[in-house]
Amino acid sequence: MTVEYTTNELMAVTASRLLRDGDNVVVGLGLPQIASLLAKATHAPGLNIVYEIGVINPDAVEMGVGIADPRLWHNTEHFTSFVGTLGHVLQKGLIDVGFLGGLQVDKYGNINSTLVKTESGSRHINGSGGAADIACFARRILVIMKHDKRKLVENVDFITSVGHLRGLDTRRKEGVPQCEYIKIITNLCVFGFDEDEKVLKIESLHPGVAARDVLENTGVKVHIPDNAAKTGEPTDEEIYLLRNRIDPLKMYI
Amino acid sequence: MTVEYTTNELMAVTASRLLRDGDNVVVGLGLPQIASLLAKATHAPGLNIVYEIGVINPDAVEMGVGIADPRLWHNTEHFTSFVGTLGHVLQKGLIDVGFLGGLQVDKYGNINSTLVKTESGSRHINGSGGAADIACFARRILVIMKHDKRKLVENVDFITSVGHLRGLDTRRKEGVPQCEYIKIITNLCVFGFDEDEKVLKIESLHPGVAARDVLENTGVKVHIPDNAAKTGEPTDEEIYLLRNRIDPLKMYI
Amino acid sequence: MKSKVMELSQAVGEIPESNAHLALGGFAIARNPIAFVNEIIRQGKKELNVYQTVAGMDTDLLVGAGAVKKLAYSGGSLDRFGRLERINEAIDQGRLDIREYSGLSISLRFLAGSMGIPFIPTKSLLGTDMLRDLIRKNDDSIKIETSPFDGEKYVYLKSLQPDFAVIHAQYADEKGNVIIEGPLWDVEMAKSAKKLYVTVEKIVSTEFVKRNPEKVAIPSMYTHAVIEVPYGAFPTAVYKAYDYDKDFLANYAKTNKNAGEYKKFLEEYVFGTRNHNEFLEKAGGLARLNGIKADPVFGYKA
Amino acid sequence: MKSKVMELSQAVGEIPESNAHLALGGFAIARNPIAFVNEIIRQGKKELNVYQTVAGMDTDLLVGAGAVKKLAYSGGSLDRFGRLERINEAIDQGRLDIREYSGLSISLRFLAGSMGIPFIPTKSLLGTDMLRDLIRKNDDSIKIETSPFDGEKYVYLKSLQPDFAVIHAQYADEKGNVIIEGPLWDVEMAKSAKKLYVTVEKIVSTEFVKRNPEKVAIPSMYTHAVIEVPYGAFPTAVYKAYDYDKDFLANYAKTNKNAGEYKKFLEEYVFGTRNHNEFLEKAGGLARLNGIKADPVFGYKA
Repeated sequence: MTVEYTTNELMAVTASRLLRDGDNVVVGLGLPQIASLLAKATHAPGLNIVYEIGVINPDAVEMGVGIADPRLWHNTEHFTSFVGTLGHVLQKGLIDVGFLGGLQVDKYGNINSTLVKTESGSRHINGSGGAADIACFARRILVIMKHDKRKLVENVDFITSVGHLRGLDTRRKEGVPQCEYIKIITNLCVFGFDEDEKVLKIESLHPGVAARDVLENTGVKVHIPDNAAKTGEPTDEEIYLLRNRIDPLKMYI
Repeated sequence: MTVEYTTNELMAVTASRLLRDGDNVVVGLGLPQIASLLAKATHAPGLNIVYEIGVINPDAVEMGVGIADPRLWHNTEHFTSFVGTLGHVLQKGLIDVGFLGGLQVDKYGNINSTLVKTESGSRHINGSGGAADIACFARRILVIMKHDKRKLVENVDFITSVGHLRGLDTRRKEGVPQCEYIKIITNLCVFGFDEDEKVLKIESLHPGVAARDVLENTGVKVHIPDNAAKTGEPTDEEIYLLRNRIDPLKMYI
Repeated sequence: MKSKVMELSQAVGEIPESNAHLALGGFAIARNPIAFVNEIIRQGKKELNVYQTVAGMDTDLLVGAGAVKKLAYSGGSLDRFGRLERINEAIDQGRLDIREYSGLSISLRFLAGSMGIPFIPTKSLLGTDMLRDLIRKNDDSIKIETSPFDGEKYVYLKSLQPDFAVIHAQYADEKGNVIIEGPLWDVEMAKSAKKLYVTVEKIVSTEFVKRNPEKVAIPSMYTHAVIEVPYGAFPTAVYKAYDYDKDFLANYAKTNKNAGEYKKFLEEYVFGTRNHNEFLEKAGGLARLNGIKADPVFGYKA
Repeated sequence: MKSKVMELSQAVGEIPESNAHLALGGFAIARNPIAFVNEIIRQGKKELNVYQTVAGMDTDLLVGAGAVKKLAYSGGSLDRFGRLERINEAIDQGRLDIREYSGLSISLRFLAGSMGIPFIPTKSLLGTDMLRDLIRKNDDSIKIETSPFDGEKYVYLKSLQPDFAVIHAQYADEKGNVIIEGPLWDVEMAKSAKKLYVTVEKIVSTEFVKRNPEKVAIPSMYTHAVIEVPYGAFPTAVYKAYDYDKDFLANYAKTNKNAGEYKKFLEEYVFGTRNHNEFLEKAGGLARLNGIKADPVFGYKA
């Protein structure tokens, strides 16, 4: 790596490398989309990208402001309905990777994208959309979020999307289909979940990030060993593609 | 009526007049299709014709050999699936009239299109296709069939399509949705069903047909009052349309 | 043949003054039936029960106007322009009987309704707080059951057939065959209703329909009324017709944060106009609309 | 990118020698996967469990060849050409484990399979002798239950996800996006399978697919293999490509009435040819095929 890169670029690259050729992914706008397009332009040309609104494998030439933005639908392979994407493709188990974001994530990987509790009550934000369903049915879950003490918490205020629920095998016991893994990519590190207890654990620290940075910004107790792995750095090619082909207007990177 | 007409023409006209403008009908090939096209060309221009294979409101210019014949699909308004026609339009209750035929019909209007019993066992014929479903969900059922002692029987050998089941309110008790009526149009007469007991009764005799003709050719005991109504005769216009516009090659009339 | 064409005011007039069950077809900033919703507000309908997969400006307007008693949906937004703050505030203040689903689970309720079946079993919602809340509210759309086939736990979702559904589409013919360009998120919802109202950019001939049977998303038998309202989704986007109006949306997203500002918006744009054309004039008229015209290749303002 | 393109013999080779669960896409005389079925017979697959909404020549051939152990379907025919007498005779003689449904009920089993849900409740089948027979055979796809919502009696139909499904279509790209012209009776079936094989008249570019997104009936993720077999449905019809061959069908409908005649047909046309091109040559080759070419306006031989 010879050029400088931004944290968003690193996050996009990290997510991109977790995608495999032939994967079917459900994405939303922003870094998930950027990561998917980068994977498609590099090691995963056969990636299938699904937008829950009913669009499969478009070739957008402009970034949009959300999945309801027609910019995202250009040159698509297939138009279908919400039931067609989430009720058929996803629910049948054909989605390998689901990207999610959220207001809060807890130590079991449960996600809240609905409301936050305040002293005076609660404040409703956006609601689930397809997020709960993606968390339920996708085989691998990638959460992309800003690292913040108030966002990475012991227990989310509201479970919009089920992660490992209360750890151990509580997810299975609740009747929720099993997933292969959940990973959280923040601006400081990558988290995974402990094999047995299903609680948050560090997978890798981003280059230049100290264990202390993570501990201070995480609202959950997490153990970071001295020999914690380092997140791989972007290659020149990845950065070139991000800046020149995928997000030239730098809307998300 | 000044011109002569065939029995098939009379049957087509009789069925046609039972269709109302705006009705949604599920039809198969032959007289049902002819009757529907005649209704559309006369008093029911807003008739919607559904073929279970997934075709809605085509304008065929040639008769076909079955609903799988592309001749029937020409200039259609909508292509859908078998689930789209029978699972959505029909099952939601949007079909006003279902046309059916069959090997046998019994005194409760149950239809057998699957097998006939013989001395040596049974002989399998065609099976149900969508017929059972049409009988289940359509509001009005029109059965078109040849009048024959062995075809109009006490009890069918096999209930493919439920009529009034065992009469009275047995259909409802079995959980089958209620229909408004079932009528049977043969080459001799029109049958309906008794309001309470739901057994076969004469509605009208075709012109020139004597009560005896019906009694001798019906395998069910049926009362024919002396003042039995007469089936209305075709008009010149109806015959003209049938012969010149609807079935000019006389494939079915 | 009976034409299904209606005037907008007449169509909205068919909705009872109070307590109607109404499903809406907008999704964030795309194909929101804005003209229809504004007319509902003008005609002063009250105590609406609204159903929607992913809400947009349409339902935010209705809730803000105080027309909605109960809302069943899976959330929504104005995409990056902002949030549905009239809805959010009504929820926070307990003024709305809110029933939250995941996007799939409420869509499956529409699907069951469109098929005339009593319910659909799914794993969707299991373990979520949406499910806990629905159960806590004794919502009758939900049962937790064990499938008699695999012995697994499922949510049985009750079929939903709203009295009325409203979508905005590109085209329909007088018979009610609806052509939709682009994604079809709202099709099951549209087909689930007892009466489907479709506002369209243009009423087309059945000949045009027959030239494009693959684009007919809803065949005529589902449609109760077709209403021609050009720019009927403004300021949201109609693929291949016009783009969303980003300035109008950005302004709305500022306005809807504050009850007072929203009220002024409503007075000016909805109560201050007698119909959708006046609404469009107020918004800037032809000059503004020409500025968002879709490029024929891209389907948005390229 | 991994291409899903396969040779026919290789694709059929993936099906186990015995006891495979296979759904077929033909409907009477339209889009029967004849090339695929003939190759199954040539490769000597046995004890097949076949699932189909409305059967055509495809399944009649397979049953006649003694390859089928169990058949779940709703009946079928060769339309006015005749009946599926190989199937009928096998049923009459008790040589086939037959499970008869109505067309809708077996389609709903495919729909549930395509959606990954455990079952679908329906009124379809109630009161019929198909239902009585399925219950008598302890068929595990059927339960009579009372809906917990409306207290009414329903048939719960178990989801069906056959190991393999085979359909014939006009076009697909190498990724497996399938374009179907005309009615789409087989789409839920195709999407229900664990592995979907699509034989097509022509493999097309993804650019072509993107020019016709509304004609994509099955997006690529459902498709396991794409096999180019021009005239792969002969003698049945492929809308906009070629008509059914009425002489061939009329002759088959005579042949299949008699076990001996059918055997001769099989020896000559299936075992006597090594592949589909040889089958087509045997049937009359180019001259015959030119005679059934579809008119571009009508989609059949006008």
